[in-house]
Amino acid sequence: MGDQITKDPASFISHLELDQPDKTFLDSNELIINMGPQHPATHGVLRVILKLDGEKVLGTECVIGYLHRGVEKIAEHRTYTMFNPYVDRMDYVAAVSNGLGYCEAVEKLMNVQAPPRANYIRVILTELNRLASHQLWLGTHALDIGAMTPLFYTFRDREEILKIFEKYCGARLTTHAFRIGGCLYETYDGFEQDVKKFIDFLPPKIDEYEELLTTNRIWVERTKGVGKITAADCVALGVTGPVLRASGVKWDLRKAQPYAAYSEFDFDIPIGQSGDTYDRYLVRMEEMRQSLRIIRQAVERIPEGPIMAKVPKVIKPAVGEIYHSIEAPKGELGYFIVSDGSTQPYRIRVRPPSFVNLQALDLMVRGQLVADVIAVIGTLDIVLGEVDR
Amino acid sequence: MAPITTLHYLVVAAALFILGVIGVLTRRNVVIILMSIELILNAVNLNLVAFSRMWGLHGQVFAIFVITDAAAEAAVGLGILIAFFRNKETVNMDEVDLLKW
Amino acid sequence: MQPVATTFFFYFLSGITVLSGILVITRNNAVHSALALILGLLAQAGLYLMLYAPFVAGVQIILYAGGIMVLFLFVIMLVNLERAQKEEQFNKQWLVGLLAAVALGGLLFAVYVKGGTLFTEHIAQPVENSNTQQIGVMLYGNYMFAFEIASLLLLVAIIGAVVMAKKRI
Amino acid sequence: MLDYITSYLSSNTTPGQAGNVFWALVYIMVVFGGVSVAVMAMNWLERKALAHFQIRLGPMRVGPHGLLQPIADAIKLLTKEDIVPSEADKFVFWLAPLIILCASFTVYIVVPFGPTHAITDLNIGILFMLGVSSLSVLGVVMAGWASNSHYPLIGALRSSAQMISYEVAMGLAVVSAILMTSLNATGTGTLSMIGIVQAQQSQQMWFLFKFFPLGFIAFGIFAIAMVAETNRAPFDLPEAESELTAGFHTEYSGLRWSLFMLGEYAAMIAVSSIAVTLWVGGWMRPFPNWLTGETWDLVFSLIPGFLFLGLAFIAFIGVARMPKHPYFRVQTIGLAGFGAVLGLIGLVLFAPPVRDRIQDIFWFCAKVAVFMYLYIWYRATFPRYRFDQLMRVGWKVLLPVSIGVLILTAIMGVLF
Amino acid sequence: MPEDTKSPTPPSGQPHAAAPAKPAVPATTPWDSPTVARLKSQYGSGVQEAVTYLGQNYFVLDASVTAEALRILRDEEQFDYCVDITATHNPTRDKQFELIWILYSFARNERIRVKTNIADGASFPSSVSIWPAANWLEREVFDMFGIKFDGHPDMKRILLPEGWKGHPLRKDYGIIQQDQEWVQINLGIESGQ
Repeated sequence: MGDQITKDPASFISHLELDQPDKTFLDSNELIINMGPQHPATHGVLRVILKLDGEKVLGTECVIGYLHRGVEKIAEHRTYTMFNPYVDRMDYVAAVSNGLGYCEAVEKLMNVQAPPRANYIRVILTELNRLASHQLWLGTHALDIGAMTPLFYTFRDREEILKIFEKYCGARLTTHAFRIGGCLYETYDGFEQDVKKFIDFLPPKIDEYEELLTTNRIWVERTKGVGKITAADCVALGVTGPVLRASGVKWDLRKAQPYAAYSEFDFDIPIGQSGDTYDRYLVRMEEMRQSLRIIRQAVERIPEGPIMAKVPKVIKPAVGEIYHSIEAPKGELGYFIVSDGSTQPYRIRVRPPSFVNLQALDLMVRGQLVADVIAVIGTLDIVLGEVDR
Repeated sequence: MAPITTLHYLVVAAALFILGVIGVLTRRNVVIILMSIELILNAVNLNLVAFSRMWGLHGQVFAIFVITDAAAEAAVGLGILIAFFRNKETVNMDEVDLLKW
Repeated sequence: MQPVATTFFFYFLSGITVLSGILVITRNNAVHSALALILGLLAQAGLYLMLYAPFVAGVQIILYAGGIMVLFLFVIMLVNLERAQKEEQFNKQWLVGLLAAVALGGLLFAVYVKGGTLFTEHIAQPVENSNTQQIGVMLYGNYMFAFEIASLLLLVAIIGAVVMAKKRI
Repeated sequence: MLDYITSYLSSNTTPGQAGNVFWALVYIMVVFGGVSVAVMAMNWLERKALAHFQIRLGPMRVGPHGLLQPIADAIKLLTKEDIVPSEADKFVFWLAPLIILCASFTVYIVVPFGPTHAITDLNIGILFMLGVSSLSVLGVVMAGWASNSHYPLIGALRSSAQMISYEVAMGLAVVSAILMTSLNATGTGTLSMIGIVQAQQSQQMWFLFKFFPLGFIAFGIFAIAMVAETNRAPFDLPEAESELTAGFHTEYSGLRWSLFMLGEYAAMIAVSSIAVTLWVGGWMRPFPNWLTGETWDLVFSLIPGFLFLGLAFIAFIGVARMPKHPYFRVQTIGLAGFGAVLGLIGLVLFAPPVRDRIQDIFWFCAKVAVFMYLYIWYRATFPRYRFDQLMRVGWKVLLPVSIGVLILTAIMGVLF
Repeated sequence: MPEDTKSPTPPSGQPHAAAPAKPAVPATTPWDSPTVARLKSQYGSGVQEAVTYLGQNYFVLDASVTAEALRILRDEEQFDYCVDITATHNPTRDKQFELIWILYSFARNERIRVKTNIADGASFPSSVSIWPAANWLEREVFDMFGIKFDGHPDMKRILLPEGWKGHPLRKDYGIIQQDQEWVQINLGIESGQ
């Protein structure tokens, strides 16, 4: 932490020399393989060019942008309100987090604050969304490593979360749950019961996932020591989220710079020691439990009151700029908004956690085996919609 | 048809042997030369087993030893081939004309 | 076991053996050669069965077809031979080689013709039912020393192959 | 001619040994037909069992409870477009699935479903089985090479390396079982599959429990190695979906692909039957020496019939629980028919002559079925090994342990 | 810039219940801290601005001193985490592009922004050697704005395909504009729209 980067900066990048002619296995020992963009384990349209020595990875290069939709350009041509649904389409498995970050950034720029009840609803939904995202991650990650069954278990339980979302705002995936200034919808009748029921429902299920994996010899062998990254390298590469925490850095924006109502809750930040895939797995599993803790506190203490701050019909922030970031399930999700005083943002920059975390892939897999690339892509928990925006 | 005697088997073995010899002498590809050597060894085996029908099991025991040798020969031969290919990027016998890499 | 249709099977299997031998030495593509050789080996295992040598047949299948030939195929795939395929397949002394082979063949033929009586009718009692046991007894009895030497040879071959094929030792 | 056919029935041996071509052909057809049906049933059962492991229902649409799904699959695969990559080596590409299929079906020649219920009893039975099943490596290598594509090639290299590695440990485990067959008065063992079971019979013990825990360890090694041999989870690296898309058969489609699958399942059943023959007493019924006497014989001989009746009962429960809606009428009738067939089979199995003949086959198949279930269970539970770990397990764990077990078995055999 | 109308209201001090109908327009206030003092003493007029806006601090530095100042910020002020590098395009200005570094210090739990203005076509020293994280971020800036970074190990497009013409986040690039030629050649269709 805070220590200097002792490594040569060039060591963070591998040069593949792709223009060399493709040779056989033996004469050069090098084989270039294209993993993706259509590949079952790259979680979307990620293309990884792998340079292999037999099964050993000499270097990788990510080719991204297959899902680039120009969200930042679109933002410049939409009003602040109109842009809100677009952010859901970036990290589509954690749409609520995206919306929260955006709404809070604009609120900050306008210097308004959402009322406390809205903040509690936001926390509940965002943490539910974090659970959903981690569950999806666990299922697909385990599937990549060959364990089929957890996928179905996590999808079964994720369904309960999506049901709550659906009841709350009508959408399951791209929820568009929040509005600038608070929430549009009051909680439906029985929302609190549903959430409470869910909090009691999930812990045994998390134990069930852990039962299948945590002490499974093959799982441990496949993940322990794989894709190690040190805290210093994480910081140097800007990696955040569970990946950073698994390397031993106790840093979570919910604690470091609390937003919404997070300062009012009591929860722990799980950290790992070795920064390998197994630690990241444990950290995320513990994070799920901590999320449940937050939700429990929030739902028990949810205050009455308005859910919408007084914001003008036409949102027209003053000239200026703001950077606001939240702890999305994948890491630090930041919005940098420049306003020129008109109804449309002058520039919106999204700082996507997946995009920055994906940079670490090369460092994490170099010297490991092909099968580990799969494990590491899974453990980085990237969503290509967010990487490419 | 006439009953099959040992001689019949010997003729087959001889044919295999000659095919193997032709392969070894005329092919350039080291892999195919090695395979031709296997053909020769098989011809020998066939002879041994055919004779063992006449004179007891010693021939079969010998055939097993020959198979063992064939395995050893193939392993070392292919090892040499790989080392050679790595250095010279060819598998042609007549380019193996230097006693060094 | 009563042999069935011995003559037919002999000609059938030996035909396959010889034909696949011809394919082995004439194919351009080494993989095809190897496949032809495998076919020949399997046919030969059939011939062994007809000669009341089931154990040798089994060893032939498990070692030759299942072991050695897989090694061959492995190596062929490793040393990508596409370039070699387009080159001249036979070397310059093919005529000499052919002559030598014809001479050899003539010699063998002569021996067989002359010695036809030598090989005919002495068929020891086929001992198929206890064939394996007897071979085992012989291997560990009469041929104990040879057996140990063979195992040593295999050990040397393993080490040799590893040393040869390893990039950096 | 009729004499030729009936003479076999009075002989007490396999048709191969009796040299009876007619009955040999009948047996071949019955066994291969049975294996094909078993493969189809296995396909359905795997999908259903796996689905229930994973809180799904599995196939439900084609026939009652998806019973006709394998047939629908077969029709789909047969009518699918058969794609051959343009750069592929056509002949080898065509040959590879056939080799795998032939290799995995040929081994059934020596599988002993009963003391006389085998196509033939080769003197080298177990050697033959191992040898022929090792030939399927060739098919894998050829498929990978002929596809002329990177992923299949890597898959084929992985697979052949894996199969060759685990064959060694497997062979040594088998040898230690064969060693146990020689623990009799004459001191000569046997490689014949029937002989091995008979040895267990005469020693009054499954080899699984012989020299406890040596037999157990040897069996464990074989049980691990056989999963690796058949490229099933958790050793399914050659077909690692997430890494190599589908391994050596990536480029195959339609009929050829189905041949691979057929071969894979047939090989699974084949290696399971090796395990059953060597360690779990082959066709012997449970406790043949402990629970002896007429009564127990009768009880055990009634089990097959009751099993089928039980299955029929389950089917009828399913009928009763079918939605009462005209839409489901055909399915309900179909399931009832299926249950009726099962019940009929059960009743037939109660008939004394059938009962006595079918017993051995039933116990053999039941034991194999346990292994098949294990295969499915593994697949639902375990993640996939990595290649270096796989090799480490094969060479550094299984091989030394199997050699140790072999030596210890030999010592025990000499001592006791 | 009309940001001088009302007195600054710290966001935290504002009671949410009594939010005014029209939110108070905040203004920039000067930012004073040892960091600022250090940079000011080092570069003097190179530090054009050091202000706080809505509780967020930022520098505006002269382009000539920025690269060095970034290194100092990391080495001596513990800003070891480069959160983001981005840019904005202001066609009306003389120096059209504003480059923005968002930095964070784990030790101090503090976030700052460093901004500098450069002209169109000008390149800027890469900060990959300071924060390896800058690699893809700078590539994205290049991709979207066409600002080249000197000394970057792999300066090429990242989100858009190689060979695409134009940099989409420039203001003169229309929202439905595309590289017609590229689309026709590579996708084999007339238009991507």
